[in-house]
Amino acid sequence: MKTVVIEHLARVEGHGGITVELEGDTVGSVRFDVFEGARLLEPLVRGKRYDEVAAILSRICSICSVAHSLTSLKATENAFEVRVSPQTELLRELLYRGESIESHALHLFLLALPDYLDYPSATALAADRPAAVLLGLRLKKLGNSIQEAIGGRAIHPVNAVPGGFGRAPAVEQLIELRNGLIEGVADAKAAIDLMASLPAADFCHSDTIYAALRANVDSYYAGDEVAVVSDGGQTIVPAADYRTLTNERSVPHSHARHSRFQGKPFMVGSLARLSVNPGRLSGSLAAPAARLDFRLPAGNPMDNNKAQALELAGDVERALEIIEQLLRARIRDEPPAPVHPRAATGTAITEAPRGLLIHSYTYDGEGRILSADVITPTALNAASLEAHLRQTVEQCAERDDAVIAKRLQMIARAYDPCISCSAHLVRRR
Amino acid sequence: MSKPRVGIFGLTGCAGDQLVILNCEDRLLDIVALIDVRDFLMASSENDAACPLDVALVEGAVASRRDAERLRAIRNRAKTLVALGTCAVWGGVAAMDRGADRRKLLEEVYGEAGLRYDAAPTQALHEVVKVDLNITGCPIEKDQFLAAIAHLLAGNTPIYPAYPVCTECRMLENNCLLIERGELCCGPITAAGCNARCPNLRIPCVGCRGPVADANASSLLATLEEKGLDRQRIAARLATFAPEGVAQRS
Amino acid sequence: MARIVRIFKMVEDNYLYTLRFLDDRLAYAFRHQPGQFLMLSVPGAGEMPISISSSPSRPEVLEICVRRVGRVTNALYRLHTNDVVGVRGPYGNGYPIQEMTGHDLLLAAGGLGMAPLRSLLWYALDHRDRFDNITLMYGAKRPDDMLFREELVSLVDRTDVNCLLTVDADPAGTWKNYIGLLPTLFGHAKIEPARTYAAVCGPPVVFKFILQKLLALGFPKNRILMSLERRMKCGVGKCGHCSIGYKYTCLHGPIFTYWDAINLPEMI
Amino acid sequence: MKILKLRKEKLDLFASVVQQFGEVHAPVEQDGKYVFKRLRRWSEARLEYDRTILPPKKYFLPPRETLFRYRPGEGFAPCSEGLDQRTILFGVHACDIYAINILDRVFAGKYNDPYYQARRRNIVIIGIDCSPDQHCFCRSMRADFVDHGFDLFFYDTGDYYQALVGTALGDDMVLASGSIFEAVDAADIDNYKRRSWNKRRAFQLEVEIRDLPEIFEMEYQSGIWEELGGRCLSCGSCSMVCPTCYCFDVADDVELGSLAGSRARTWDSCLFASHALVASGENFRGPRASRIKFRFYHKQRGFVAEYGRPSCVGCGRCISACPVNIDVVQVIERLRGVQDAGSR
Ligand SMILES: Cc1cc2nc3c(=O)[nH]c(=O)nc-3n(C[C@H](O)[C@H](O)[C@H](O)COP(=O)(O)OP(=O)(O)OC[C@H]3O[C@@H](n4cnc5c(N)ncnc54)[C@H](O)[C@@H]3O)c2cc1C
Ligand code: SF4
Ligand code: SF4
Ligand code: SF4
Repeated sequence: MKTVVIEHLARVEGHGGITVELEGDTVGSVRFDVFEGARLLEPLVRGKRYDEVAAILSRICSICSVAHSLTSLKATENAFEVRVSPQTELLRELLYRGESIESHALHLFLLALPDYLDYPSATALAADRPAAVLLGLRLKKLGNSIQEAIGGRAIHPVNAVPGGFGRAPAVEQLIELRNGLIEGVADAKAAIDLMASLPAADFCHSDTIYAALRANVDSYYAGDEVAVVSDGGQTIVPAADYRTLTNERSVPHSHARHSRFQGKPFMVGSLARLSVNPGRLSGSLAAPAARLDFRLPAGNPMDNNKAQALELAGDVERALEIIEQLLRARIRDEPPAPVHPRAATGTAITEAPRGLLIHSYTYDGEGRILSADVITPTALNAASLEAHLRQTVEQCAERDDAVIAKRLQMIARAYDPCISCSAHLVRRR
Repeated sequence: MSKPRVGIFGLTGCAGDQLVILNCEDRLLDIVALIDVRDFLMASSENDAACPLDVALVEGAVASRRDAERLRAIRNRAKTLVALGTCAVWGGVAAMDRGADRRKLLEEVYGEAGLRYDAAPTQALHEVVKVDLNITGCPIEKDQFLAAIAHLLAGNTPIYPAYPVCTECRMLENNCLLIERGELCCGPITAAGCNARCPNLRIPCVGCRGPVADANASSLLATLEEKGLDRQRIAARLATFAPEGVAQRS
Repeated sequence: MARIVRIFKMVEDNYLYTLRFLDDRLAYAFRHQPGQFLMLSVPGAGEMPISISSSPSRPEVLEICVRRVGRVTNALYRLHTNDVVGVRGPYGNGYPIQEMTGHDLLLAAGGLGMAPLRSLLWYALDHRDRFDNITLMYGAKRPDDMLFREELVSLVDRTDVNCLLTVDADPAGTWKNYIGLLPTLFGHAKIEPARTYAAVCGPPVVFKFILQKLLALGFPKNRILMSLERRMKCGVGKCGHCSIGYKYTCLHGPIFTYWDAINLPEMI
Repeated sequence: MKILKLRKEKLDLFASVVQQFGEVHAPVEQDGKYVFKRLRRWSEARLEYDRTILPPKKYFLPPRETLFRYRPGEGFAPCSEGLDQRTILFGVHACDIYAINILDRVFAGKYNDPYYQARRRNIVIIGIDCSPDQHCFCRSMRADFVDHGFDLFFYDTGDYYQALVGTALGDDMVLASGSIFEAVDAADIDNYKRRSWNKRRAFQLEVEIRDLPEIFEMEYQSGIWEELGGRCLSCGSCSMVCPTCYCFDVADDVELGSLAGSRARTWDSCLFASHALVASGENFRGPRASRIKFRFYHKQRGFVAEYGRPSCVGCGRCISACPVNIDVVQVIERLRGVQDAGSR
């Protein structure tokens, strides 16, 4: 028996590794290990007041800190039945789009692109293909500029609070963002072209179950229902029943817990979102999708990269729309909606860049947290990732360690795992 | 002069400070042209995990035996070790409630499997190894990071403001949230350098940068208490990001 | 701007720099008094006050003696001859030479305190006829820590100056002068307080012990001249850092009398 | 001095004339407080304000300003950006003008500060009358009236503003506005006197500053300093908002990968632990108590020796900006041993 070990997975956020045991041609165990230290933020947040929770739990992860903040705020607002203004909704979605643009650009250009072109890093790639890297950096910066203007900071937003925002962005700031986004449209198009020019990565096929929020409005950063789709059809899970979806269990090799739906692993993220909402591909994304030769149902997890590129283009477009809308509606500096704490439970599910993110809190009458439950996309993906890693090895004709290792890493990266996220979960008793 | 060899590492944290480095979009390629990045797992798959380093930038806190071992190994390789971000400098949010029984919490979170995990009470880097330079912030401020790199390349130790967030807040001419709205603002004891991001948006400072060297936490606590805020709540708030640091300074 | 024309290591971490202005006109125009200082910049690192160690009686050279302690001093240390630094000044009041003329002089320094006093010392020796008895007392930790050692040891045999050098300890056993703390040198000098001006400089302990001694001897308070050190950012009485009570070290000092010290709280 | 009057309704007209002379800045409301700000339109100006959060000093000595840039081989080049910008401060109170006059002296003298002086030459000051609130004690500090340091000053005499023309430029503004200014007559003078008398009685706070320097000396060891030191947060707020606190720090920045860079100065405060700290580790004002004592001592006593008057003008800003309610008037009263003398 031999093992293929990827000791410390590079170009991902957080600490994880992959171990595969091979017995001749049969694949033994395949493990995605997470050895990110356990920060235990959920139990530590117990006793904190409702207005402190988002700032603490956004620290679960930097790349999806906006998603964590906003999901946290929504969970709290759901518990206290706070109704935020339409302007707040728009600003929040804009903030989400900013994060998504930044995150997808970071993943596609700095983390994944080097794989396709056989470079160890984006900076090494920059020596030969500066234009490609600069394109990615520009898009990434565009996303950050939105997060800075709306969230007050590119990482761990400070401006979003229960009920709304500390201060609305000034009209001049929005105009500046708009100008940036107008340039971003061309860049996003160039990103699609670049993706279309990459060598195909096709070494793992399977029927995958996808789970994502069902978008009934333009905004799909938040919703009430999760749809789980497979070739066998669609199941709808209401937000409050999120446990039937996650059904988590701890596994000894990992600090991440694994989720299964009706006993089967499922995938969340860009690819899942498009699979659940194929309608998104019919509008302005139809042409880019054709350029990328992107078709549903996707049987190849590597297609998640293509899906991200499509979303990137869609996000830039949608962000522009939102800004126009805010400007037309004459954005005002409005105070956050009033919050009246009470003893209650609130759950919120949103689409973080990497997929479904769930925060669920129970508060006491004074607005202090009694228990917090956070379920992150990387944790939801863990079982699916392991399954795809196994299939990758199984479907690999060459029994060459280097080839296997490279493919395994590409699959793992295509999931865009955010390992520090995955380690911070709490099981509610 | 040969380029300084640099390693960028993350222990347990949110990777936000490494992300700040990647967020220096306009300067990223300039930086990598000036330094020789040998070890940066988050951005490269070709790393030299053993070479001696002129500068090691380490983010995150020490939350496991594995972290502690890695940190010691980094220390042995590096001439200058820089703690990057509040977690590295102060322990960060995960250092709250150090007294709590970790095993119990682990079991609660991960079930029985949790008891086998490698987990230890969260510590700041300086509690484990000698740290040469601290760049605080949750996350660090991009401008400060760039200035620090520029100064280090020029051979100087970077300088940081030795005053609290209030000073910056006043320079920006904000209304004071603590005085005028009686809010629990940590500005008076929190190290400046963020340009009062939160109060500038009418949001009380949560102290994410850790205490200023000269913090008078006990006086702030007393003042807030006079304003009718609950003592326990104030103490917990002040100690969210740098629990031990604030305790030492009150 | 001035060029570093010579760097001489005096003792570990203490270097003597000889500077020359890039602009000749500036070089001619620069005239200082013993006890004055200049503001020296190392671009990129910052600016700092440094006493002028050379005497105005030797205008060919402009010398400063710098100890490596922090940002700017370390940046200076990394420079080489021919490198350029920024210089402004001279600033400060300097010693009241006119008033001191015709009197005895007692120069008492500890450690780095010799840096400003050296200017006065050579000024007095170069204008020997203007002063009566001149006594120098200088103490260092060890012989290897003594600034301007060769130069000062060569004064020991001169008859026109009573040069008393002491070290706290002499581990190598080669020191031929006194061993003991600075105040013990008073036992070897004949000082007549009534006709003497005392110039004192050194770390706070030096001030403490020398002042006690001088007062016990009956020195008039306004003839005890102290050269003080304070944090300085501008050198011209604006930035506020060097203020002591209502005086600015950079404008009204760095030379203060003991009478000033009584009036200005927290001076010593 | 040329003294004229302007019908109150005509102030708007005058403001439109003034705009032709430069960028107009005036107090603007911000969540119930006031700040000097560039006006987008004249109607934003709030001339009946209590006090701005920051005093006008921010225009003359900005919180942060680049002094020099340098490049290797080229040396230092003074930074002159914005120094010649003509700004009009409309609606400055007497105490703030008094404070600027004090800063003028600090930044002049043997070593003139070219940055400050250039701004001072280019910034126009139009003063306005005010009425004291519970924190104002400018009258006690002899700063409730200024006789110079402004281009124009408007006193409220009922239906009119009585305008003192302080400079030739002020006179140009008057002339440029055609005939809207009128000559004053005996009745106007009487009105002014009445206003003056009434204002005097409007002060709620009073402190006695004669022999204050002596009292400071006598109370140098007073226990009050320890007590204040225990309370002070060293947050620097009082120094930032004070119209006559001018301490600054200077630091160099370098550009990435080169020795080119710049030197900037930033507001500083004597309440920071680093203020009197030197490289040897010696801190001449280490304990917080000695720092807060120094602030009061320097303003109320040190300045008297140096400039013949305290540097405090009694604007009351530090009182309203201190998170722990350290109140200069109370401190002075306690040093004096007077009970309740402040409130009459
Ligand atoms: C009148 C006067 C004469 C002096 N003469 C000499 C001399 O001849 N030789 C010598 O070696 N040193 C002298 N010093 C002390 C010297 O100025 C400091 O050692 C030097 O400023 C330290 O700067 P740094 O940047 O290396 O240290 P850091 O600690 O990094 O200081 C940073 C900044 O703080 C300020 N600062 C720190 N320490 C002092 C200090 N002691 N005095 C004033 N400002 C300080 C400076 O503005 C400096 O730029 C003198 C000081 C004064 C006031
Ligand atoms: S709002 Fe907060 S940071 Fe700002 S001055 Fe007030 S206490 Fe200080
Ligand atoms: S104001 Fe406070 S909480 Fe906000 S960024 Fe600064 S230190 Fe952090
Ligand atoms: S000390 Fe206080 S009252 Fe006096 S001028 Fe300064 S801010 Fe105003």
